[in-house]
Amino acid sequence: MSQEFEFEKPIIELEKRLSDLRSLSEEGNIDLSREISAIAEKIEAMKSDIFHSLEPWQVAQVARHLDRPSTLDYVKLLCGDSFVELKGDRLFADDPAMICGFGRFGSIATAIIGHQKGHDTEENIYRNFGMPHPEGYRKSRRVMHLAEKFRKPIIVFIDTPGAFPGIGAEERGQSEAIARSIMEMSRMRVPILCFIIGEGGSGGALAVGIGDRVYMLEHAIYSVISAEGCAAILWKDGAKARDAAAALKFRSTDLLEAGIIDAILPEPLGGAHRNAEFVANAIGDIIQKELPSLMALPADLLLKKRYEKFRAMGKFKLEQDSEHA
Amino acid sequence: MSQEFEFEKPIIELEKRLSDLRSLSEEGNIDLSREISAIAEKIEAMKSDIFHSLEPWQVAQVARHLDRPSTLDYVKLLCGDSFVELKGDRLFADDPAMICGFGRFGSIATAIIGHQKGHDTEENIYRNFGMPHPEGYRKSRRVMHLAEKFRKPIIVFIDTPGAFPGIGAEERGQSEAIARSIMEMSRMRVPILCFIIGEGGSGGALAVGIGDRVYMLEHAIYSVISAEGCAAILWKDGAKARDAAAALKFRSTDLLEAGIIDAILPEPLGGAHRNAEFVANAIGDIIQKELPSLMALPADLLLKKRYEKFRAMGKFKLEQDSEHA
Amino acid sequence: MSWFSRLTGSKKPDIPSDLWKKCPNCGEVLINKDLPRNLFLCSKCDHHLRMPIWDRIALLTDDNSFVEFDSDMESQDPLNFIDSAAYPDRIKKAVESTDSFEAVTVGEARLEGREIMLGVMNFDFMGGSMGSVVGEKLTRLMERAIERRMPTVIVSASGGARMQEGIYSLMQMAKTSQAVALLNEAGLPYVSLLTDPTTGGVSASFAMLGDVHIAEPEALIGFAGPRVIEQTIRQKLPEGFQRSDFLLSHGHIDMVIHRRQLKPTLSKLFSLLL
Amino acid sequence: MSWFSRLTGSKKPDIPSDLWKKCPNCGEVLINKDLPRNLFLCSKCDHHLRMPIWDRIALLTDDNSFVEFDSDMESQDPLNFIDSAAYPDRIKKAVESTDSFEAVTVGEARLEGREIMLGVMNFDFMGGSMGSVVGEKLTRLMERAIERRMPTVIVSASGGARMQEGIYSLMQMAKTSQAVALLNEAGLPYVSLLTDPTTGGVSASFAMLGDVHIAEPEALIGFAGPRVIEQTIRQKLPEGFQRSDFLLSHGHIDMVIHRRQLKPTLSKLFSLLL
Ligand SMILES: [Zn+2]
Ligand SMILES: [Zn+2]
Repeated sequence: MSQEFEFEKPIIELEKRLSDLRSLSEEGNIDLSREISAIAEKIEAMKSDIFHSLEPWQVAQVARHLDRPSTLDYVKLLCGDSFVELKGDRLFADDPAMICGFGRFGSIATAIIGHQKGHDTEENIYRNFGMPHPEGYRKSRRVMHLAEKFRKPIIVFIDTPGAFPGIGAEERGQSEAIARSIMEMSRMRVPILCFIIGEGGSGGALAVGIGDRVYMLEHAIYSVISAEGCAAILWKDGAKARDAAAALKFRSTDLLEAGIIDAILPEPLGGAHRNAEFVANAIGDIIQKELPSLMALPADLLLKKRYEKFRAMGKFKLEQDSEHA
Repeated sequence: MSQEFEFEKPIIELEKRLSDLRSLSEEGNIDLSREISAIAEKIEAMKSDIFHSLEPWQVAQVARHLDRPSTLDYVKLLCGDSFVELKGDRLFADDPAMICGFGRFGSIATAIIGHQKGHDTEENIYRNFGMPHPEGYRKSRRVMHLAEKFRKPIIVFIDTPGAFPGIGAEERGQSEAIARSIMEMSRMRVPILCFIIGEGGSGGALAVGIGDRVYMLEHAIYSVISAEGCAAILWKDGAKARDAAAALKFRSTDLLEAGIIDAILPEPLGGAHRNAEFVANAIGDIIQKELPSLMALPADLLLKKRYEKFRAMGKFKLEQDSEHA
Repeated sequence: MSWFSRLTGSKKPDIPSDLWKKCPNCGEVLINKDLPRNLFLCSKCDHHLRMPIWDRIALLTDDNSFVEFDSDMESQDPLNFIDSAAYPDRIKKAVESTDSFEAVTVGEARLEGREIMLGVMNFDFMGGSMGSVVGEKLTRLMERAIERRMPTVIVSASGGARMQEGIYSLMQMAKTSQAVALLNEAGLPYVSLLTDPTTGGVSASFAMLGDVHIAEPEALIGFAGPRVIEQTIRQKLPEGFQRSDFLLSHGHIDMVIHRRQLKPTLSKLFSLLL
Repeated sequence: MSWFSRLTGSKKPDIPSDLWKKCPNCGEVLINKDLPRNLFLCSKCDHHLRMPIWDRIALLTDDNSFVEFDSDMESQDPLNFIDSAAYPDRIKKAVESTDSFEAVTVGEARLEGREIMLGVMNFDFMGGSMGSVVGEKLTRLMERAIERRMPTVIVSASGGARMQEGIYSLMQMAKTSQAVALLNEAGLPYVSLLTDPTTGGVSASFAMLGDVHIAEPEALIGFAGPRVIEQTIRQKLPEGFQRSDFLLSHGHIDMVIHRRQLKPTLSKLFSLLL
């Protein structure tokens, strides 16, 4: 593992002991199977304890884990060789922080859109840590229109710290790129399934997040601002990120309760990176299960339902009645 | 006049003599009215001779005259204060070589698109000599879509040496910008009238030239390549521009005969810059006369006719029959 | 992305007394009671100071023609959010100091005789941040515009999303942007008037989706706040960065218009587009 | 804009003998008779040499599946155009040296079993310049694709417009581009395959309007020819300017694909889009 969490240290220590025992058993030809299985059990129990009681700040760490499966990892696992990547916004540049293309999930061909992070520093520099420039959102918009033209559903993988804040991004209209992506996505006449697989960072995530269904991995997060950013602003102390993380309620369970997402996809103990196939299978199952009924809907009805879904989000009250949702 | 043509010199000399005589007559309080009217008549006769027998290369000079009325000159004369300029492609930049907006021609509000040249060097540098970058064509495309949204006709003024050939223009997809402009213009569900008022330079002119009606000022030109460019390539001698000009058949009379334009708007003797109001009135009359019937057509029929108009352009033959037009 | 970063990132005028404030551009001392008459323009340098919403409404509409909608809509505290203060207390304070229930005021009005739908954001109310109420009021405004086939004008002034409402706040970007799509399909004009400052989730949703974008001079308009950008790229930002003229030359707005010309410009525009 | 400037602006290989030519990239001596078998790839550096149209058709289609349309369509000389030679004589020479009547060959074929409409431009025919015949044949091809609901592939190789046909040549940009609009409305896939060189009026019309843009490695693709740009801006052009990878990084093409991978890539694409 390339990255260790503080809260995982007890597990990792035990895993190291387990591995030592195994070597010893093999090299010395000693039967340590009892000890080995005892430790293995202990590890599983500890994992279960730890990962079933992660606090929000720890979930954010898991969501950002360098080894966490990325869009391309899932695309490879689910679409295999059928994926064809399409590049470029036809205007200014290709943005490697956003992956677009077409691929096949089982028998269903779809457009695929997703933020792309790297698994190491070099890759992350190339992918700009998954933070798109305007051209990323303009590329995905173009490919979504292709999907609409060819009446193919759209599968979106969301995994970004946010849209990139930089001089070029502002010059080329980061705001407009995000806003138009949201607006046009809300009117795409084909079904859209979104999967928040890691970090759902603010407007840069929402820009491709207008789905007929929005799913979230168990340890993914989806937030209006990063815990660090929120802490710096409201607590005036970046070190209070842990408090901010708790306050922002950005975990999958919070969002399911809030009616923002449609379902949570469970992760293997220890996080998606411990077993990417397990998660990919869950995603594939959802796609196979949900797409056919959405594809059967008349486009006008699909759009009406999509509009109503996002129309209903928000909490306010009116003097005359007590409360609205 | 800021610019004199070789072929205009005899006229200009006579005009100078006329002006001298008038001064003399006023200052000396002498009656020179007979001499004055004789010269005035001679000037008119000479203008008529010269301007009714301009050769193509000379027409190109008139079409490019620095004082020749530009898009904004006609917009001011025809729309007065009603014109509202809209800027920006919402992507990368505003392009001052392309003017866009909405204005009122008499009682009819329309979108207005036009290449914009300057009348002096400073203005020309600002306007890039009327040569748009991709952002110019993306701005006009945006404003045409606004016209479509609001069901307003589109008036286009064409006056460009061509789309700009430069590094930035290539980086940002000059080809795509022109191609998409042509394609989307061909499907705008509102009437489009194009007026070639000066230089109709190649793809950079055609990019906004897909009109239901295309009109051309008498001394305007519309060509696949500049005479200079053609001479340099085919004659391998830029000085043969005069020969190339004749060969390219880019005058209004040639294009009317070829069925490329719908009508020629006569210019005052000496060219449009001698009396911009005269030309503006002719343009205004056409707009008032042609738009109402086009606006009455169902959009599908309008598009069908527009398609057929450009579909029919070209000359080829098939073995089996003798000739196609 | 957040309203607060903008608050701290913006030029702060010297502490104003009750009677006067200094022009943030030229330092001229401006008497508070003269400001409304001067449309909150600096009498010396013409700098466009932030304009209170009722003065803004008076500027853009015919006398007494404004009828407010949803004035009683109030925020909830769906996250039970507490930082140094509890969210309900912050709202209470904002309500008291601004005399508004929320960061946007919406209604119908006449503009040189023409009926329009008008929304005006209030930067003084928690930095004009967009929570559920702002999103809901603007969405209702646009839906009413469609029902009644009227043009819409929205005056933005916002630091972005309202963090205290968490994900609900983010979703207001979706709600308002998709409402603009319906305006487009209905063929109705929507003019976005961008005032100082318009950033974050507001600029990245309805504010950048107008048929026509008009900015006041020198307004700060952008996605990320200048401070966030400086921290990210670790370099000084160029002069004029994210100000109105910068956006104009980069193609994101149609025109920069002096406050005195706003009403006639809007009127002229609607007479052409309707 | 014009096909000829490209001819003179491009890398010229040394004068080829009948038996061999030098790779324009690495200088390797390549035996002419081996080239078809090698798909006109340099055996040393894999450089993609220009490919004759019948080899190209064979590369992209199933054996003997190509049926040509409009093969008898010929140019006229509507302008009676004469420069150093008369236009009809230039055409005659081109017909003789290329064994084609014009700069594009169009027809239907199968690609891994799937029926497609295919157009292939011929740079050897007057620089692949687009006159009335090229425009008409491609337009008919797309109209047939709509009638028969089949995907379209067009392989571009052109210096641009055919000057000798004057304004008629320019109008082929309109004719072909509006035909692409009909393909879009019919929901039919159109893949533009850009080969060396594609510039001028061809790149500024149908070639840049594909649903998917595929380029061969190192192809020159642009609006203006490099020489025209250099003369206009009076500076040297950067290395790789207007070559495939430049277009890829600037967002104008979807992929740069080795010649050997073209057919499977097209097949895969159509299986996803149809
Ligand atoms: Zn001042
Ligand atoms: Zn080689």
